Amino acid sequence: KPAFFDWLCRMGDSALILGHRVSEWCGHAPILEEDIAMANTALDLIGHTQMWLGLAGEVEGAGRSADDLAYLRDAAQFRNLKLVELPNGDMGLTLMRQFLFDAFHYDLLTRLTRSASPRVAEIAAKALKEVSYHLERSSDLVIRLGDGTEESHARMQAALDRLWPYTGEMFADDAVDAKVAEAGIAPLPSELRDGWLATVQEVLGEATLALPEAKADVHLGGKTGRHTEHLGYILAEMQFLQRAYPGAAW
Amino acid sequence: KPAFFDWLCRMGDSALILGHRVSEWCGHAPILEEDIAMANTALDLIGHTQMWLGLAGEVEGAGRSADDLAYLRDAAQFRNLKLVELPNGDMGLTLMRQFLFDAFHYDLLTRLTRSASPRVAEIAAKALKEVSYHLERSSDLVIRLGDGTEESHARMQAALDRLWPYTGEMFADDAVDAKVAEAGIAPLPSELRDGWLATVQEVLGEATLALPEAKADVHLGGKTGRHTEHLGYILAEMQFLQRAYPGAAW
Amino acid sequence: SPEELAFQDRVDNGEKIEPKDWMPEGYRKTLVRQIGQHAHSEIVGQLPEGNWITRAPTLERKAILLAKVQDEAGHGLYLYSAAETLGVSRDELLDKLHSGQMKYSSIFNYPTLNWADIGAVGWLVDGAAIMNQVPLQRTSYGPYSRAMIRICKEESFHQRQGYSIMMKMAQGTPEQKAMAQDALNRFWYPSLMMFGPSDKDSVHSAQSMAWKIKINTNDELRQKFVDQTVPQAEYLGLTIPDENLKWNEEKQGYDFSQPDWTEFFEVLKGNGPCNQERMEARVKAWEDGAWFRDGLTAYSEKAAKRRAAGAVAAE
Amino acid sequence: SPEELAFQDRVDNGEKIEPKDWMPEGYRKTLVRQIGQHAHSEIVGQLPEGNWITRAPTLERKAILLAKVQDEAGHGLYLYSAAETLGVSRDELLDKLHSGQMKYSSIFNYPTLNWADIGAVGWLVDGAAIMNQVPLQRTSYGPYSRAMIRICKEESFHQRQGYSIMMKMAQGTPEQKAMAQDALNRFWYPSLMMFGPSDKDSVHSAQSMAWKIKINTNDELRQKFVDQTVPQAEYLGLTIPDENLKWNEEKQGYDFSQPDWTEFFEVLKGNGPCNQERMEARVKAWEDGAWFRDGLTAYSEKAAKRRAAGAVAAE
Repeated sequence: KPAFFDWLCRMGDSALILGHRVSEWCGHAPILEEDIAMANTALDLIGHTQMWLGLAGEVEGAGRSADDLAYLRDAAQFRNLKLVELPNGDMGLTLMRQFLFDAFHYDLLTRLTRSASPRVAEIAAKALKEVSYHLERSSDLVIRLGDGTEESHARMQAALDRLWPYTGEMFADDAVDAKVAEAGIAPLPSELRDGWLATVQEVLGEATLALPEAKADVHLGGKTGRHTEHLGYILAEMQFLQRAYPGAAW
Repeated sequence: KPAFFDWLCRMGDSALILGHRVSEWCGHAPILEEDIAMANTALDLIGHTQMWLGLAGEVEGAGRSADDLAYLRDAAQFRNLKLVELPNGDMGLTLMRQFLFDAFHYDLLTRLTRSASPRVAEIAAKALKEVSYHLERSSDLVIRLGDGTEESHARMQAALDRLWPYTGEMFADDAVDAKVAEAGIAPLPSELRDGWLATVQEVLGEATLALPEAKADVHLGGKTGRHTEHLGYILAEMQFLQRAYPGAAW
Repeated sequence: SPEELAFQDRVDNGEKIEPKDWMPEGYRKTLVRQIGQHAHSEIVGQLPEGNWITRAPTLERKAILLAKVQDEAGHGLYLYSAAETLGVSRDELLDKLHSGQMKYSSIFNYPTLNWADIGAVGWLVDGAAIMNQVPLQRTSYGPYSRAMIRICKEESFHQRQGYSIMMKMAQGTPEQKAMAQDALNRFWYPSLMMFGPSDKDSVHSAQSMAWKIKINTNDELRQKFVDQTVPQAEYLGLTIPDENLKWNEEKQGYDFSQPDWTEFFEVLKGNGPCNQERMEARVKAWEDGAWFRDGLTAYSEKAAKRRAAGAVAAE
Repeated sequence: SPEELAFQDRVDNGEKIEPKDWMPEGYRKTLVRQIGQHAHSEIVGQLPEGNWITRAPTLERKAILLAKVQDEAGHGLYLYSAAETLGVSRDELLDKLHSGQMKYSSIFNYPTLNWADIGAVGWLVDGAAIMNQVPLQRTSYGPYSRAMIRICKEESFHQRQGYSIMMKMAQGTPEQKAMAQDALNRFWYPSLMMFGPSDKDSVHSAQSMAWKIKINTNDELRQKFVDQTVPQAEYLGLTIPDENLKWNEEKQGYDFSQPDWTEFFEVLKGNGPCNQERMEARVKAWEDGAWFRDGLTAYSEKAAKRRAAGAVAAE
């Protein structure tokens, strides 16, 4: 049960933090259609957060709501992947991060629709529809920008190289993953690596981008609460009102 | 007495928020000497904050410490000038803001050393030594960069033009100022304008920069708690620990 | 001219003017200005509200706010499309926005300083916008009228959400109530300004009304807005910052103070609290995004060539 | 060569070598590398601590931290000056830092994740640094030795401040204590790595020790550091994350686990948690500041010309 709780926080926190990052683009995107798409992606991810953290609170059984978990934990209690907390950089970095995550997220949710936990399966089924669109969109943009101008190609390749060492964490199994897998709730992350790599290779190929040769599993630790220096700033901003006005209803 | 408290918060909050902004440069300045100078300026300003807000807490008589005032008020309770909460921009903007404020700060503190309040006079005398150095340094850099390359000149002029509409707030009298002036505690801000303008004109002249023709008193309100959108972000970051761990000792 | 007379007849009969129909140059120009400015307002309007997305106090409020900002961008799309039917591209309009030749609603030059401001923007700003926009559903230009119909539907939803935030704040802790009152204090007069100066000071109004580009006078709409809003404020237990506000039995409406029109013109001239920051944000987004737009264009040109080559090869 | 023998004699007799004295090329090169790396460490070292300046929990802690970061930049200045006496300019050294040819201490590639980390950096990282630096006050090269004397004085002050933060945290609320323990857990082994790999694996050590550029072996210093730190941790009520840690009566010191040297070499190779971000921050500061440095240079050239013209006119 503590493992299940932890795992649900991983799901919810990655959605929450990526949603936060994506939402930072609202009103600042390079084109109106992207303003809309970014807001929409963030909105979906916040919706997933509500479901995952809501269930996490139930599983924990300590009376914490999704909001309590989102707004009243400090960085060391967050379980999101480091990948999703990285600063947005330019639109290329943001889209590449989205694509690398979407490809993983899509496969994971697909597997989760067959989870032994009906609640998990239900959430996954709801989220999958949206994430399937996320992946379609981010793949498409990675391809078009990778195979666009020299500059857009260079930016996308730089983004890929920059993010690559963070991708390994998505597939790194630990004790929590093992327990949840044993219970049939979720696949072992490592089982998703090959499928993910195939998707990524296909899209990168079409995008005329080169698969980095660097190690992918350099930046681990987010799933156990050892984050980058960025997460603290995200939380300070995100949690301000709940922290400054404890107990208020909004 | 409430006016005195308010006025002390204005002094303390401007020092605190400018100190915060300046401290953001630590480790990111264009040259090692500037890393040192920026940290030093921030340090001085935080020192002033401790003195002003400490006295404010005493005057208020509600048992609030300088830390309570700094860390547990929200934006609408802050009384700093809008000028000091603006984002740093490039080093040119940061230095120009510093110069425009220093020139005012120096004259104000000089007058305050003759305050009817011995406590105010004492704090002013301590702060004045440091601020006299701040003004020397910022004037010098404004001159050198204004009369440097074409690019540095253009950046300094742009910084001046951008900041000018925020300078009027330093000299805008209101009821609080009037009461504090009546009590002989501080001069009316408006009395400082001519001296300030003379200093500014002299330095800008030597810097080969043009005095803006735009209005100076466009962005008022900081002194009564109507700030820019930036202050909320500053406070969310600055106050995080105190807000997240209420009552803890550090 | 006979064309003008025929055109005016159609307008008078309540017929919709469609893109391919003949229209007076002044009509076209006025529409482009009005629709363009409205579109720009939707885009710039993302900024003050977007300012609180990352700090929304609950996940649900965050989701609602995201959805709202997304809607606004969507409204921008409809409106730019409507403007395009008049022969002016979105990029041309954006260029004019960025160079300062075209305006956006001055209300967005006011900052959002606390969470209740998000409520106040929905309640007051969207409320005033709806008041302006509802009659425009009957405007004479077809594409504009249809865009306004879609937009009004969503806006009234936004207004209710804004009011719901205000309700929570006004019924909340003393701090929350203070924020709500502060938000009302700051947004009241700027909202009244959204209807524009009194019609007697407005040169273009008469012609626009004849063309049914404008349906009601500014003063009519402002009065209607005040009459609708005062009871809502009372229900919230908040005080409208106007000592002269009182019910006038005779006119069956409220008497109220005019906003400070000097401030209005100052903001128009660029001296509002956030004019510079709003434009900086938009221009930066545009300039930083140049490589992105160029990349997409280059790709679609390549793709078109590949398709053409494929077609040739297939022959 | 006879010069080398004479040089070694002077070193052996404890004489200081000064900039204008003859010295072996290897000695000069090793010193430049060592002093330069140390200077770079001070500069990069501003970043992990600077990360908490804006979030320091009290005004006093903020002031202390600012003063500390300022001191570090100052140490950078002393050390670049010491390196300059060996004929290499600060800009050359910085170029090598930015291009990755020169390193800085790997400890700064670890992130500061909670406020207790600022305590741990002072206590452990400065503690380890002092352990390394105290003997270097007796190093053979005069300018380096004198720089180290000034630096050590300030560093020991920093270490006490760091310990004082740890004390507050360890004696604070359960959350604070957890942060303190977490900080110790994360910084313990990286601090042990600061002394470098075991001397038996180090090629350069023997020569450096003969030249008195290095005074103690890495293992000696590491042992000393552990022996000093364990009782301090006990006093704080914190647990050092090492199951094998225990007092060895015979050697009158602690037995302890070696850090993971694979990790050490990975971080050296650039795969530490923050290598990329640290370098990005420094390179960005440098590049963004080019106009600033150019401006100052241009001004001083103009000023020099004006002075020269004035001097000519005065003749």
